[in-house]
Amino acid sequence: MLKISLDKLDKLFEAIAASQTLYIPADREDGAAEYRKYESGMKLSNKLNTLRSAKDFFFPQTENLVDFKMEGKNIDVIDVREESEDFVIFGVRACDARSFTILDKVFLAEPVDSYYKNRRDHSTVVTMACTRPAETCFCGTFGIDASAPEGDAACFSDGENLFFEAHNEKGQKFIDSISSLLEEGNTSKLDDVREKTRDILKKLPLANLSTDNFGGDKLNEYFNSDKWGELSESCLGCGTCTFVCPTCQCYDIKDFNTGHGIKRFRCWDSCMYSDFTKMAHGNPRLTQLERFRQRFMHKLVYFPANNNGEFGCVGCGRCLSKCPISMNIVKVMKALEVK
Amino acid sequence: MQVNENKEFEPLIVAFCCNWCSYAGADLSGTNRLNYPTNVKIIRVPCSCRVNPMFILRAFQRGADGVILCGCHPGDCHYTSGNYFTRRRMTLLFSMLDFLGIERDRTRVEWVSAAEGAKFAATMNEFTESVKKLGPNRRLEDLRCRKQ
Amino acid sequence: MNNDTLIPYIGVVTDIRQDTPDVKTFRVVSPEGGKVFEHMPGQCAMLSIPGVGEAMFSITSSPTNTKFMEFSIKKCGCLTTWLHAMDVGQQITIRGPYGNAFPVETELKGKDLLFIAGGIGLAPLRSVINYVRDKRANYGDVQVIYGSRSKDDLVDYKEIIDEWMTDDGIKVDLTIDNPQEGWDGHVGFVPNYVKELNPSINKTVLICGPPIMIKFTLAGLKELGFKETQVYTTMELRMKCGVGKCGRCNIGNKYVCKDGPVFRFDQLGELPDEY
Amino acid sequence: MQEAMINKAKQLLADGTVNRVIGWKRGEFAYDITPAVFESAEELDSEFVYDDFTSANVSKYLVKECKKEGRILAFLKPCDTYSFNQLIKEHRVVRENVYIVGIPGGPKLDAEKIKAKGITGILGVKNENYTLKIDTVYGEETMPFYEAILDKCASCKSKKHVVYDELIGEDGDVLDSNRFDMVEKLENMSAQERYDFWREQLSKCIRCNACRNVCPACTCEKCVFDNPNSGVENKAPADSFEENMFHIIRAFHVAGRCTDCGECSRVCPQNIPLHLLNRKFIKDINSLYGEYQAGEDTTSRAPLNDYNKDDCEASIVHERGVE
Repeated sequence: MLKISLDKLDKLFEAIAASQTLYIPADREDGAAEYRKYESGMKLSNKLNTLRSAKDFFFPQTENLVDFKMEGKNIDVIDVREESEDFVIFGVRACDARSFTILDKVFLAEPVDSYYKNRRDHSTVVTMACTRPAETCFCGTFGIDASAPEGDAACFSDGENLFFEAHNEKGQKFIDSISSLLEEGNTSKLDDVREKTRDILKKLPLANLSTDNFGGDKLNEYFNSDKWGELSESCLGCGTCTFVCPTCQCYDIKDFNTGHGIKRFRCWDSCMYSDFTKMAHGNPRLTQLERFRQRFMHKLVYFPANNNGEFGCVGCGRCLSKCPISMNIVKVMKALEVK
Repeated sequence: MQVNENKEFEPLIVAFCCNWCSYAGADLSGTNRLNYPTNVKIIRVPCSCRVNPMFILRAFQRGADGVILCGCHPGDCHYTSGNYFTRRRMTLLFSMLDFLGIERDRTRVEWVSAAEGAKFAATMNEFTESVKKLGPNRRLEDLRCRKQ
Repeated sequence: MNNDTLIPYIGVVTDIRQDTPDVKTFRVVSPEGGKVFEHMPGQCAMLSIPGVGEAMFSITSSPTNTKFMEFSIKKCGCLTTWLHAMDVGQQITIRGPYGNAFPVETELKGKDLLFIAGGIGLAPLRSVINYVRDKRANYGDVQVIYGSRSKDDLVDYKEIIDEWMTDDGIKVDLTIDNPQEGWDGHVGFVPNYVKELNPSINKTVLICGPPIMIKFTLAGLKELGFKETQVYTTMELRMKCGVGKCGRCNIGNKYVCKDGPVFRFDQLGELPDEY
Repeated sequence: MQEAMINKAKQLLADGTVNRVIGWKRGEFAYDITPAVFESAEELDSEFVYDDFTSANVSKYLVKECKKEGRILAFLKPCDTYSFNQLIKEHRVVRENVYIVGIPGGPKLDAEKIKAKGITGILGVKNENYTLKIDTVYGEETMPFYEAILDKCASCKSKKHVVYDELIGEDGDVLDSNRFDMVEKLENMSAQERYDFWREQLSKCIRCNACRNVCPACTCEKCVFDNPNSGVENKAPADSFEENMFHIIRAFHVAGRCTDCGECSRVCPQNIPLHLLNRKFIKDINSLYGEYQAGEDTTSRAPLNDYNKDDCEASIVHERGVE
């Protein structure tokens, strides 16, 4: 396998950044990691994952869809779309990499969302295998191997070297573009590291969480479960879980009057919010119970029902550590499960 | 048309004026033919106390470079005590804006009675000058609203 | 870049008709003339005034109308109030068509049809009724039962009297909720009237109206011996994108904007009761 | 302590004083504790927990809970009692429907602080003489207790319960806290430095509304930011202005009512020190209008609902501090 020594990472980043925009997970002042545009001297974070998910690259929190100019009775529609620049996202974890395939199923389904596709087409996703998973990780539940992530290309660290593997043409092109920095390396130590990681993954507290009893076929049974009241009781109705989630993709479309035109923008929305389904004549989800139920039913039942059994969760664990009152999908699954 | 890059910066000033004193004061300065800058856009409110902190922020969002709030002198409020509440509220708001690093000279409260046309004009002249020195509001503006 | 469904077209409002005190029908054409896009009966379009709002409305005119589209809109929210206040010549933005349609070319073909509508519920059905009238040979008996609060609240009253009622192959039964001067027709609620008329149970039913009317009418139809597989309705929930992506108009795993708005009652029965 | 609380709860349930208990429920890990309502002794025995991680302030839940049938038992820490008292003052809770047992407070632990040390795979956390013994899948780790406490506990203002029906343990005192230190530090920076500081902090905001929804003082039925007719409704920070606007107004709306419970900063998923905005208001109120502690009593007028004829003019802001 081709490899680069970890102490030459700077050179690698410089080389990538010379030809296209590069984003890497970097530590910010408060200690949390976030994706940042690479600039000389920036260090790769050694945190397990970024605080915000990587979905921002393809589905940003707000984006301008279209502009309007209003004059008298006339309306001008101004298409504001621009071809995205090419960019590389480096160091994506296995869970986030899988979230892209889930988002693809929504945004690339007919009719294709051109805003999303534009950015997706211009991106190269370089993933990084995990070596120190946390207690909140449960990607294995959804069939994800944290030691062998997807993505256009993947890299693996054995503590001294970073090994590269291409998964498709785009990934191969990426590796070719940096091949002058790479050399053939021995993977025996890497194999040990991966073996160890797999052992740890098996020992994690959520390793035995299973989706066997979830899916589209028990729709009404789960919907009518009497557990929802108790589970949603403490929910604050904030949008933390939805906004840190790599697969939550619901959005709102709003207009902003700038005083000299109208900007129509799309922004993340949360099914936890009271106005999510509110209409002029009423609201089918009046209490937090229904809103809370919607989120988990969507991930565990509706999504698999519409997508050949694929779940709408990747087990990244962000909602587990970020929910203000620690109510999360794992607790819901455990409380709800019908054998 | 050629745009003169060096043209002097003309700030947009929003003045919230209470109906009973300050608006009448502004009126008086007009009837007395006193000059105050055209940069000042007056918004009449029933009482200075009507001004919600959000109004001040919205004015900045929509392109104001300075916001001034005028009301009756303390003790003279048409509604007895409205301006006393205004005073506390605006003190705290301005202090918070200052805390967030927004130039403190962009905001002001001034008491102007219906008889003080001259004071109104002088206040506006002076306030406009001081905002002019600060330059355009960049720290509390909404980029989407900026005129191209 | 290809067209994106979220970027709307412009439509020009060329005619506004006051149908009832709170319903107006708007005629929309493209700025170059002609229809903005083609559609099938039952499909919807997103209409918007930028800066005011955007909402989904069913297309009231029949696809067989080649010149323009019509929308019958009841004044009830922010956008609709604005639409009601505008004048002819106003441009609006329009995108679509969205959703499925009544299966006029498949399951409904050759069938006896019974349309039941209440109030503004006639809007989506009018598209089908006129489609059926224009392709009369393809369908069996056609009956329309339509009720409203009062005579003044009957949408498209003029068209009903002048065109539908004078048509040979279509039977129209009207009812209003309370007696009213100048009304010698039937008085009473739609569900009861349907039972009174006792339609033949061979008919396929298309129903639209306020939820409470649909609920009682369906119960009445079942009493008469109709099966859920014979009854179609059209749904409405809050929508933003129109293409099943924004995630809010779902009933169970079905999106009203994409998998609906037309549902058969047996399909609806399988979904959770959240609408 | 946990056992004494469970026993107390069982006793009050048994003698009919209350029919429900609001407390905290054990989670999957050592630290993910959820507020919950318990209705039976069995539930209490199996799930009730009170330990170093039970930091969530349950007083806001009582707004809804006190309107239900019967009386509810609430275990309130000293800081929570201030929030509850403020809610009584604002007529948001029915005092008679809540039976309050005051319990000693923190300091409580912050799992994020432990994780920030690079400790991961946490299976259990034990406090042994103020050293945390942390059992992880990667072996045992230790860290000093006081390095892992919540920021809000590090600047605790009071150990005194201001409202209760009975106490478990001794009541404490109002503390001489250092809670305004950071505010002061910021005040002494230049305007440009302050601006840069807040831009960096507020630009992290994802507008999840957790700070607003958890706040015991934010109890409006409909928030102005959720109201499409308010003209300022916004769901996502589309511009830096909207970030500023939301946080200024959020803090302003609770100015004079905020008890400084610190929940806003605790729940912020982006670790924005939101309490500093609230504390700035508290500090200003204290220095300009006299010492005032929201929630301390249920009768005094809130500073923004009150005035003195000789209050300072707003120009004081322009005259003091660092430009």
